[in-house]
Amino acid sequence: MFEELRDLYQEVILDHGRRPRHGEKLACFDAEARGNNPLCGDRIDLTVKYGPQGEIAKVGFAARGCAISIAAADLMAETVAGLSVTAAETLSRAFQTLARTGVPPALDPPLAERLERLAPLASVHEFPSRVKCATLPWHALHAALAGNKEASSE
Amino acid sequence: MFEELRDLYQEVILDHGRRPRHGEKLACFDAEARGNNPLCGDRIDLTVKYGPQGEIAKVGFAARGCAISIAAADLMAETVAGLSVTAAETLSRAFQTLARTGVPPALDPPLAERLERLAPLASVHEFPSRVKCATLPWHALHAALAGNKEASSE
Amino acid sequence: MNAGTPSAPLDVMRLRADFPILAEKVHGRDLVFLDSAASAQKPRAVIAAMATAMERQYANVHRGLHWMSERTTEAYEGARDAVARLLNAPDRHEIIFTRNSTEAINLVAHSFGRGVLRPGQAVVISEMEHHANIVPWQMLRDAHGIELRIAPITDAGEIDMAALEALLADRKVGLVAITHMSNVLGSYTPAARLARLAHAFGAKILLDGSQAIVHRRVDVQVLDADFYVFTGHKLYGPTGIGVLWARRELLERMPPFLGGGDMISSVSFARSTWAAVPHKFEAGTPAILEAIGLAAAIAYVEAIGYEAIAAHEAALTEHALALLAKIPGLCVFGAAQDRGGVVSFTLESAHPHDVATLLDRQGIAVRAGHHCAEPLMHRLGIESTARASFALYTTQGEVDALAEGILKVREFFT
Amino acid sequence: MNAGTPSAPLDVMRLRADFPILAEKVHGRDLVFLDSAASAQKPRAVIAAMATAMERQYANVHRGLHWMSERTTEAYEGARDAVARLLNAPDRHEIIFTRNSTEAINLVAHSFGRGVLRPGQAVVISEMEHHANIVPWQMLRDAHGIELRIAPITDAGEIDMAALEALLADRKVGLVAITHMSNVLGSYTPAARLARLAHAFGAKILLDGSQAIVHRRVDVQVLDADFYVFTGHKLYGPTGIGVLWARRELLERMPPFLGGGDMISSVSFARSTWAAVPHKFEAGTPAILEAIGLAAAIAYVEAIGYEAIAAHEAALTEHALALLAKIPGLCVFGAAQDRGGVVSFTLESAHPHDVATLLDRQGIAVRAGHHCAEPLMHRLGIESTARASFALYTTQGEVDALAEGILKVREFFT
Ligand SMILES: Cc1ncc(COP(=O)(O)O)c(C=O)c1O
Ligand SMILES: Cc1ncc(COP(=O)(O)O)c(C=O)c1O
Repeated sequence: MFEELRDLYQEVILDHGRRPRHGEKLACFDAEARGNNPLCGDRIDLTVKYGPQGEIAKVGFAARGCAISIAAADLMAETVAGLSVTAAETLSRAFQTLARTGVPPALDPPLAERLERLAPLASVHEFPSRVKCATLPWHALHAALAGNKEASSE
Repeated sequence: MFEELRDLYQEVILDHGRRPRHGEKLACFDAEARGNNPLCGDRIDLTVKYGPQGEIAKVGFAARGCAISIAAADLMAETVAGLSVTAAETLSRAFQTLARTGVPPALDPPLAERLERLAPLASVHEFPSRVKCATLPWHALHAALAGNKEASSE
Repeated sequence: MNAGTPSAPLDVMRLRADFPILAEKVHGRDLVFLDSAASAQKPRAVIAAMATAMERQYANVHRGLHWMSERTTEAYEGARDAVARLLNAPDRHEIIFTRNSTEAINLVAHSFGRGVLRPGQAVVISEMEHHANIVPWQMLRDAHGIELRIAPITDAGEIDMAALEALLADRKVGLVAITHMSNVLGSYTPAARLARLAHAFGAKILLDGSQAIVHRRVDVQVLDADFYVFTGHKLYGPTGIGVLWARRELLERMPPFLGGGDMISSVSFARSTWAAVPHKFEAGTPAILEAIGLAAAIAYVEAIGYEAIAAHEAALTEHALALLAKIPGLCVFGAAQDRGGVVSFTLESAHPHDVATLLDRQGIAVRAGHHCAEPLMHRLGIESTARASFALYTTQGEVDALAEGILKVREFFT
Repeated sequence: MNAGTPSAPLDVMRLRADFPILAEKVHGRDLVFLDSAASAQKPRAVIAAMATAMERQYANVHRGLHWMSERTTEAYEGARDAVARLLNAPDRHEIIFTRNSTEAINLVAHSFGRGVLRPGQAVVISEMEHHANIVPWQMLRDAHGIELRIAPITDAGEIDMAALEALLADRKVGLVAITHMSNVLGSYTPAARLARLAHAFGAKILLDGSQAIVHRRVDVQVLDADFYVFTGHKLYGPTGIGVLWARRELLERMPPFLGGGDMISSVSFARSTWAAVPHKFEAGTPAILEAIGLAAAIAYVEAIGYEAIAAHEAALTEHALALLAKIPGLCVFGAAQDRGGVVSFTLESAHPHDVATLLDRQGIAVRAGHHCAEPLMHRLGIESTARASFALYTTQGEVDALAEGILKVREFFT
């Protein structure tokens, strides 16, 4: 029945969706932003703690939303930890392309490897109305890194 | 070519349309009203002088509009002179039915005779967008008799 | 077009043949369209009415002295007559065509709200309104100093009448604006009682009939309403057309909303004067083709008969509630005494969006989200639901498919 | 759909076959439809696009997680892309769908006029505006203390540029709102020059393109406009849909116009926040089917090519002006250097309404009246005109029929 859906809901996604590892706001953080998908009501409150070099040390979030959006947020938190802000923004753009087209854009090895970890989300591109579920956390991250408080996935 | 149109534009209408007999505002009057057809811009300024018994002694108008509306105003001025206000209102309702349906409603002899003089306008009913041209003067008369200043043929 | 006698049960299979889209496949499966409360599918009669107008008889209305314009004006104004009859409006001039319910409510919020209500007065809405019946009043509040009061609902999803009465007690309320049927809970509100209550405290009443009129006959005189709004696309008609009905005396007191052609009596740069109702509120070229389509939709529904439609949908709803009650972890929202064919639910193991995506893969279209009713979601303590909604073309078999589909979703996520 | 290469002359007879209504008879005669400036007829491609959507692929947009809704959202948003390309808008989010030009201008008068302009500032319109571009500004003037200034036209029917400049001199003008083509005189206004002038004095410019975009390619970046509006039904599309284009930075500064679903980011009773543009300005269920129809109309026009259409219509207009000039007692209004296919005239011996009725009996549809431009009538010292207007499907033979028809009318009345 749901054979094709195994693409969208791969085990890793179901798992991160059910039990996110970073699904709590950081008690101590340097930047935060709220992401909002007005059309479906998804929301994410994201906190970022920078490390000594200004790199992203840690990301934590409180979110309401579907399995895809929770998993996407959790996988994002996992993959951006340790990246410089610039590298995180590059990864973010690459991921958005991946989510919209299903094709990973070319990246330098260390980032390419991180993008690989996000590959389980590639098949959202076949579900146009779900793309935003996967990209909302990244919009929120962008807002937090830029010092804004609000992001919207429209 | 215009055989059917001879119904609408009978000689008497073309004639009254070209040379209205009552096509001037009265210098001395008791009631007045303006009639307005906002959709096409026709306008009539109507003045009424009452006689000693309160009957309509005289009607005069200044109008801009098509042959039908000028002729209708002129024929109206002609036929209501001498009528009581009540009789004029009865005639007005009868004429409006005539204009909309082409059929003269039954009236008592003296009024029926006056309605007959308006018969050349009966065929406007075949031209839905022109019915208002013929009824606008009557709306203005009604407004003037009721002491209002404005009438609209919508 | 098919038609049953009003009291005979619907021959749903024959009616379905009137809706070409219902024969479509989705993801290789038969389409099971349970999202009619968002927008209904269109019968052939509506499609044909619009196409025929464009193919054979079309021109701009009202200002034309030629045959095509006269005929099109008749068709457009004939649609106004059809709506007046549908609502049993006492006067056809009380029917105003808008784009949708949303614009109709905004028109009232603007023209009645700013033109008739005075700062210091209040408007009451309920906790279960669609955003279309919330946001315009908030904007009025913020721009014009009108207080906004919220009538609570009970846990069953009904208007709390005692609480509403308390909100009216100081007689500051100028308007009660309440849905006639909730698009989330399916609850019908007691419209006639609401009107009596509002009137007893000197307030006018607006009923948002966007959902209600799809399923039941509405008589604005029996309800004793002051304003009634609905939207064409939910009533099997085209998009781009909605209706505001209001008592003529109110329309006459209200200043115009949009300015432009057709709504004026005369224009000079110094001053313009307004046309008589309804034209005063219909600026510019109206949705001519859409009015023609709406008239065809109304004729279609009337030929089938509201009684038969209501009976059919009541049976479907009962069946659906019974089936869903058996699914572990499934929670249905709303338990109003008087409810229509809209069923909102959540599933313990899966977010509503995931439910919707998995049902979609089975060909089953349901809606998921806050349904433009965020404050109601808040009241219910949730963020979103999945919602199945029924129409005159919905079958018992489709309801069965929904229940089976949900069971599969549950399995997938556990 | 037929298509010519952009530079080839139109094969009008083949194009006419795309418009089923042109084969109709009126009063037993071939329809000669010369009222396209009021509303154009629709090609099969538009009719089919709307019917096919209803028959095969339809649901409400934006909020659906199911196939039908996703596909319909793509089609609706695809129409936005088509409009953005048509206007060469730098950003698709700058395209807002409205009901018609009238609503688009009202939206600007409301959101820009009340939300951005400040009391004491002024708006300039011209003497030859349609009521749609007069009344909203009068309402703004009366409600919000914005001064309304009127730019005169010359006797030829062109904007008096020196006089306009004088009106701008005190730099109080926040917006110049002027037609891009007069619906009465056919004059094109020098849009790019107008924009430069407005900008030089710190004002924004709105162009009413209701007529202009039907006949010529419009590039908002080349014109350097700030707002551009048009209406679907004149561009061979359906009724019920219009377009506002505006620079994104302006849209972002403007408060919303109508409140409701789809235009919000979040709603609570205390406070709501708005969605990003364009959604902020599109409250409620949009005119989905009409957007789809408009996209088909745009594709149709683009396939033919504006260059070919403009050349064809220029030839028709020249021919018409030459023929009408020979009719004794006939007076044509407007003599702009740059004019399009709209010809207004009066006849000494007959009122325009009578002219229209008598032409109608010959199957010839023209409009008669003030054409929603009363102040212009006043400027011309008349009450009304008869107006013939040309479209891509108009033939030289139809123009000949018009001239002959007028001669017969003349005869009848003398
Ligand atoms: C120049 C001009 N502006 C505005 C309009 C109004 O268009 P609509 O009635 O579609 O809003 C028209 C057409 O009637 C027009 O010709
Ligand atoms: C109860 C209710 N009110 C208002 C609306 C708004 O209708 P529309 O979007 O057609 O304006 C809807 C539907 O979305 C509704 O269900």
